[in-house]
Amino acid sequence: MATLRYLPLAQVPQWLDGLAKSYTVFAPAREGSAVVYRPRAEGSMPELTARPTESAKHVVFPRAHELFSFTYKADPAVVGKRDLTLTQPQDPTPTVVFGALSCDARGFFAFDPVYDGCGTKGLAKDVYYLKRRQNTALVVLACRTALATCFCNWTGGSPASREGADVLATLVNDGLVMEALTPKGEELVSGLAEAGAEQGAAAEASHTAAEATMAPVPGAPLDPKAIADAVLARFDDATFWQAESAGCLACGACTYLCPTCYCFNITDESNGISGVRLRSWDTCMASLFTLEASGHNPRTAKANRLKNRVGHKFSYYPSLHGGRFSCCGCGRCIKSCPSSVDIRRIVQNALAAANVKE
Amino acid sequence: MGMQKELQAAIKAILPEVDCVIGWGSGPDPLHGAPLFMRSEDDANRFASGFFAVNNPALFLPEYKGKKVAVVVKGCDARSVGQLLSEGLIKREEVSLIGFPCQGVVDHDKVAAALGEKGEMGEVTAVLEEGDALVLTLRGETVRLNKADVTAEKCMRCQYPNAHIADTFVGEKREPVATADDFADLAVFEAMSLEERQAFWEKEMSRCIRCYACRNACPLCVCRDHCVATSRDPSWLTQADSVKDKLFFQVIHATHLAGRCTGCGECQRACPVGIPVLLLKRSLARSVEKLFAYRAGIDEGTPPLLTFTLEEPTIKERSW
Amino acid sequence: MATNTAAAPQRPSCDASTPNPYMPYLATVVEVIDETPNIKTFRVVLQDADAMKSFTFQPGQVGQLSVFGFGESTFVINSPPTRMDYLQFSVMRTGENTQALHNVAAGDTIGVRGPLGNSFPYESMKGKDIVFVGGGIGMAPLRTLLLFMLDNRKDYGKISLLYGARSPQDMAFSYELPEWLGRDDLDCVLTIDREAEGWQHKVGLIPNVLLEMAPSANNCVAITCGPPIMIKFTLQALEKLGFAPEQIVTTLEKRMKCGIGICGRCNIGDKYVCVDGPVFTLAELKEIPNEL
Amino acid sequence: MSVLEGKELRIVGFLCNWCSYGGADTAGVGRFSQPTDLRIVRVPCSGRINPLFIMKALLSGADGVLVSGCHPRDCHYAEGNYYARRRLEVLKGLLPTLGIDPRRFEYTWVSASEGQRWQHVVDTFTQQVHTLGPAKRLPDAPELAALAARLEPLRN
Amino acid sequence: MRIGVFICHCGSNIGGTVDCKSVAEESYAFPDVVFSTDTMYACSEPGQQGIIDAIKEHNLSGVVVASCTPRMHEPTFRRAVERAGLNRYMFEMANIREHVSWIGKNKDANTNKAAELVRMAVSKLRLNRDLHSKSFPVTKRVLVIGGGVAGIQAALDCADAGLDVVLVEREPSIGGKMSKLDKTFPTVDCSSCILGPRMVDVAQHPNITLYAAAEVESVSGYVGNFEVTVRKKATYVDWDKCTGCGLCTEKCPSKKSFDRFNEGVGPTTAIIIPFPQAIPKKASITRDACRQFTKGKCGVCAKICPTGAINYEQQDELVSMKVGGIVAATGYDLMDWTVYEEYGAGRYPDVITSLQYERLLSASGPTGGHVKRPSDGKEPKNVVFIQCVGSRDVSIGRPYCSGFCCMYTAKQAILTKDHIPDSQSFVFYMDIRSPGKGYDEFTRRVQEEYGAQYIRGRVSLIYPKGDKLIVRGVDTLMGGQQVDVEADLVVLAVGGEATQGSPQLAEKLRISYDSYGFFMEGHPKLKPVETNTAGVFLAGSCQGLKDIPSSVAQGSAAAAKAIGLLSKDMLASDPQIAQVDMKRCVGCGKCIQVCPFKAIKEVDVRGQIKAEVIETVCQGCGLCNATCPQGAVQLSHFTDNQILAEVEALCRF
Repeated sequence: MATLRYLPLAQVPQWLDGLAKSYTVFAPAREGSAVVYRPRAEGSMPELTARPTESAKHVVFPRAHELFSFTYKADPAVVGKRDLTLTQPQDPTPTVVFGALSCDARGFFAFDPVYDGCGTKGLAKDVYYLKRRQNTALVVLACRTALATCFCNWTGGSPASREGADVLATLVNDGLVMEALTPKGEELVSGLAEAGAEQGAAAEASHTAAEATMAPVPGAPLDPKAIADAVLARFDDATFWQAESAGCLACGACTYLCPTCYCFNITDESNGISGVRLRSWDTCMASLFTLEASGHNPRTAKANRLKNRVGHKFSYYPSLHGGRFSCCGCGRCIKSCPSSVDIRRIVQNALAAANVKE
Repeated sequence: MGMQKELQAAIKAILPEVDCVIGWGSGPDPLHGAPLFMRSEDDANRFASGFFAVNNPALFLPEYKGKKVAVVVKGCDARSVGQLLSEGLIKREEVSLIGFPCQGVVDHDKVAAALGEKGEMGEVTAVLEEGDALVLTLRGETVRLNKADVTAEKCMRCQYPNAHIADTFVGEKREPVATADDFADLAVFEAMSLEERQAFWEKEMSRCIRCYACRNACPLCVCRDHCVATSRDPSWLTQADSVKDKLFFQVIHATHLAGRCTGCGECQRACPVGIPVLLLKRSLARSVEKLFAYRAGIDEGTPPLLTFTLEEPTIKERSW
Repeated sequence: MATNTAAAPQRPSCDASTPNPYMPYLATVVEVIDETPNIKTFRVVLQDADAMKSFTFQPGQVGQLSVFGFGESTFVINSPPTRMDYLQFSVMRTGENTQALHNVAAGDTIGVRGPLGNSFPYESMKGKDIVFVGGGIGMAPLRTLLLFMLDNRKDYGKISLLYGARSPQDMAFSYELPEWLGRDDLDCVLTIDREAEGWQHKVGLIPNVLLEMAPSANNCVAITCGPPIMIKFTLQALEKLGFAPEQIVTTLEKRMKCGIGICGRCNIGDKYVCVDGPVFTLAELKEIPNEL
Repeated sequence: MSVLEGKELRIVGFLCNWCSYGGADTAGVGRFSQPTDLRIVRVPCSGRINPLFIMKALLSGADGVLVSGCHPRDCHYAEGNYYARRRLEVLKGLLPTLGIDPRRFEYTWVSASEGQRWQHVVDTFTQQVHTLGPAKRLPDAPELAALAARLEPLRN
Repeated sequence: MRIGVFICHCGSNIGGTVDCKSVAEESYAFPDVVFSTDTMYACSEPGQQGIIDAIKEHNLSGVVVASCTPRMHEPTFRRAVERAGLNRYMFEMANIREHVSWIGKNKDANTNKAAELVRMAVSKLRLNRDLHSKSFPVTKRVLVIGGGVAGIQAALDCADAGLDVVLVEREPSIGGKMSKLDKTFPTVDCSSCILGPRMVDVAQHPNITLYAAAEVESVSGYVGNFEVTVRKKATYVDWDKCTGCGLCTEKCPSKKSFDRFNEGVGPTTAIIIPFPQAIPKKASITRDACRQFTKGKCGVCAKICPTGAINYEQQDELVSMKVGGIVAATGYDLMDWTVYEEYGAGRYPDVITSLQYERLLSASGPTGGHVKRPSDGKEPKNVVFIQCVGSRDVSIGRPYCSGFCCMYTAKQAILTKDHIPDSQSFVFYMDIRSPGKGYDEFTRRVQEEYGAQYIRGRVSLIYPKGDKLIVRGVDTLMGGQQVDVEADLVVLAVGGEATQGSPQLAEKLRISYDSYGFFMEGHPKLKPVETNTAGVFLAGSCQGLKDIPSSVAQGSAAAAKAIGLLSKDMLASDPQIAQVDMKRCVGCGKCIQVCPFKAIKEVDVRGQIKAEVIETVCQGCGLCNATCPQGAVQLSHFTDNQILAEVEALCRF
């Protein structure tokens, strides 16, 4: 295990100000009733009590960003000739997310294979994502408790999981115990004082305590394959999906707050002479997502769309990517759903339905 | 608890006549209710009215066009139903309303704020209603909250706690807490200068994630899947992550609701990042009430912006 | 539990040499052909001569066409890889992007991304009889394979084409039809839905005419493309004629954005039409969830 | 900036074809000189004017928006201006809530014969907007803002 | 898209205050613009040819012309691009004359503004698409409103051309103001002798249906197919039975009724035939004057009528019809001169209007053509004419010249001399306006041959002195010297005004009217009888005051327009109409609710309610478009995207 370091809370702003010299630093900030990841204002103390409403994915996968820009320029020498130039945006700057949750860090694992050419399938690599991904360091703040909506343990996570983090920070009394997990993480925390053994133990104790507040996985051990099969088995069960989606508003809150939802839209925004091709978040809960030019839509009803969302996370994605769910169990989709649609319950109901049939 | 039982009885009574009864059940934690679609007695037994029955079930009615459904309505929900009816978006004969005297509902943001350092809402493991107080259990301790402190704003100015249209009314009608809407919330906002207001929206809208929960939670949004927010023909908005577009969408939503919004506040409640989007609609509602003496959902007849009169005595046009 | 607690995967990365799949080639529209009142054909040449020279694709693959400022949409490359003077795309006007394309004139610059997707399994069709059944704009993907096979005529057995449209005016590629009708190595049948003045060919719905033609299913592959309702009844007709699901090939339409399997909208279950399709045999389609 | 920097402000007009656009023409024919700030978008009827066009202009950087249609009772399409009157009045009420000075938006009625009145309207409104000065513009998305910057050298 | 931009100098009209060349240069950088140039007169033949050549040479798919108002030459240029093979809607105009060069003083600002208007037009054009008209059948019937000389002419011309004509007249007889005149200038021929036969032609023409004592109640529909409802007012006489024998008018005991036809010069009966040559020659009862109605008993006329035509129970009747075109020829009224305190405000019986004087001069008038002054029936010797009463007077809101007063005053002075050879006429005038054929000669003749004394100056006061009236004025040609004329009779040349009810009718016809109530022509020069509402034409003084020859000419002109319109069996609809995107329509019905033309209906598309536009009924106002929250209804050529593009072109740069 790497050397543990200790950062008194009072010195957090100062430390982050230091990082900001070499990195763009994002940190949770309270705004209204929400906590969101913002480029951190100098000298400010990040919000460490309430867990962020949104995930940190937009740091690596912005809500909208430029794929390239285009400019027409009329050639005064040749009547009617217009030159068109395409320009790619500049590479992203090195970035640190301070105070990501462990589920946020694990969420990127759902992106990675898809944006990296699907491994052996050798598909195209998404350079925009990959550049940001490799440029972003994650300082994960270990959760001290689980919320009623948390279910990271279903997906192999835990409140203080080290997966995907560069640094694991644990709040202990009046400071943070920092554990570098990668060379990049080590670089971030190397300047900090070493933690005492007591502080290390306290951190460990905090992890254990947090684990204890986590609701056990129902019917453990969880069988991902069985879940994938059970969800797929419901594919033609319209009644099931209608019932599950009855209260759903078909808004995009769940997908946009989700650390693993990676779907996007591409649109051109232009003033005629010049413009940008934008990639922006899109949600499979929207009808327009699959509306074909002919007017045909394979997923007109919200039931079909919710089916795809759950199906993708727990069946299709796992079948393509080594059985791993496209879900990190952060529970934000449940916590922030205006209708309290609970994805856990849908999965369990699918399992139950499968058990009844067999 | 009496009310709960009585409502359940009313629901069970109507179940055989309808495709389903829309009401409320429990949510993922003790502080959250959720819409409940009841088709059986078992379902009805899971019905839960009260302080956490926040969702507006009128939202779902247009989906059930052509089927007969019953819906349990708070006073504000009934206004939405009334407006849907007056616009012909649902048919009276297809909807049966079960009303009751609403005592107000929770505002989760207020609960979260009241808990503060004591913990997050998701840590609450039990909730007890004791008269005017809520007793919450979290992190092994109990926290008492004054219900009045965590009640939704709309309930504090509610003039119509008893569903004004109801086929069945359960319980005794209660006195409304207010006799008129003084738009005090707007007055607070309007204490700011124009510049401050613009800066306010700039800041608030900057955290909008464009999930459109506000729109989809609105019972009167008629466009549903065909909203101009993402359409390209017409193309009102860019998809860029810009405050301008986000604010413009709120303006679009509000203008589409001008003279139609009943102020149920679901847009604002649905916003996952807590943007006070109801304000714009409240401002329009005030104008409409002032200009056309029209209160959406209560007053019958064509919504004021879909009709006109030859003379408009209340419109003071600019004299050039 | 095993897969979900496996050691965390490595973080992926890329470098300056990784190609950017979202950057289109710039292409000059060299010719615009008005096919029907709502279909135009665009012949384009990549502006980078080397790129044009090295551009290779298989019949059935698609490209993304951009009118910069309006957007991108997917169309099959309907010229065959055996004729590389230009790349040809036929566009039916249905929405704002296609309207923008319809406003494109010869000499204009557009963007082309591709080739994308899979292709017709023409290798496995060698030595077999081929029946093409195309309806309306659905003729476009068939054209590329048809011309490819005609350019490699000896590799295939009897080739038949049934091409239908609503009316003579709605028939795209009308300028090529005389040649196709005149070939003795191609059995070409044209049909329209309703009687029209001066129409010398068949009148009737495609599935009915197909049953009338009654091609033998023996050692034969049927390739069909067209509007959903036509496909539905054509598939029934083919099954009636004894074609097994493995012998029937079709292409799917889906809303696409990235075209490279990432953006997430064109899936049917775990298949992504943009990378696993658009060409599927009926046998393959029967394996995936029913969400067309 | 396309408007003459420092001299003009950006004022967008939406005029119905039958009355007010004609009135503006009449003003032109009469050589009734006016400030040059206003740019007129011609629409068939004031009823065609979605109040959101005005919002779009104001949020996109217009310093003022002027709408003019046929006088009530004179609408070429009988009723369009009656609807417009209600909708525009309601919109005006919303502007302060958005932090926009309502004086940046006016609507009025000018007939095809009222060239002089049109001159007066344009004079008055332009002056009114100038008194308010340039409107504070909401920030564009970074991508689009960068784009605008790149466009700068193209203009000369 | 390949756009060509043409900046017109319009001679120096634009070129004088806009740097057209630099606008053209700047336009070249606008989106999709591949060609731009400046041109001296874009609308001229070579100008149009230049556009056509450029379209062909540069393979243009759209054209922007920056020149005058599109209300002027848009059709011209649309035809030009059409000749070059483009769809006529692939064209946009930027108005840099009326909206720029003519109103802006600063050349830099003008040039900049012109370029912006071009950019706006280009931005819109990029979203234009080909539009195609649909054709629909027309109703070959014309409604003529007003049976004065203009309306009569229009009705006869249309009827002679084979069209059905419905002529609606408010009064019980056609004839209008001309039928009240004794003689006409400058020929001094008998008014009723020339008008009378034309009125008879109307009555006898097989293609003309005449509704006298009737008014237009409502008009709906659109060019080619208007739906018109006419209110036939109750006359309490069954005109099918009335033979016009006049017995009733002789026996009517109520003889104190106001004589409208004779301008109140003497009373008349409660049941009347307005004048001997009335068409139709039918009796009608003035309800307010009739004892049967006021006292509840009388019934004399009913008793005496040989055909039993009297019907006291008669009600107004509504008649509906379809017409393809409408000619409005509603004429004028004299203004209410009693606002002039200095002329006695109506207190002096011997101060009369010119029209009353016509009736005194007329052989068929109440005095049988003997000029007798109202106060005592004496023949006047000194007659004073005062011109410009209610004309050219800003102080009472009538700054316009009525146009015909100078001439009829001269005529009346001549007639005075003819009737009363020893009389002397005095004419107070401001200017003599006589620019017609033979007109100026006429005004000279009245002075030189008939000895009328013309005094250039205004009258400041009329006051009675014994049985005379003293007319006090100034003679400006004599250095502003005060002139007092002793008059036996004063005739006021009262100016005209838009006839009562003009604005109301204009609203029904959906046409514009000016601040005086005169109807607005489509263009003051080029469309003098058209209106901005297709299918509605104007004739006579309703459009602006004019004399008989001009009214007749306009009557014929309006008829020619109507005949031209209805010469086709089918009309092409304007394709700039609303269209519903069925894929996006949610069937909420809000568009149906607001459409002023009932041009949108609900349809069932595979079980879903959708809105559908009835193409021939839609007038293209776009109200539905502005109402539809999701923009599923779009007004072709003025779509949301097009207008947004214009806004963006103005704001986003």
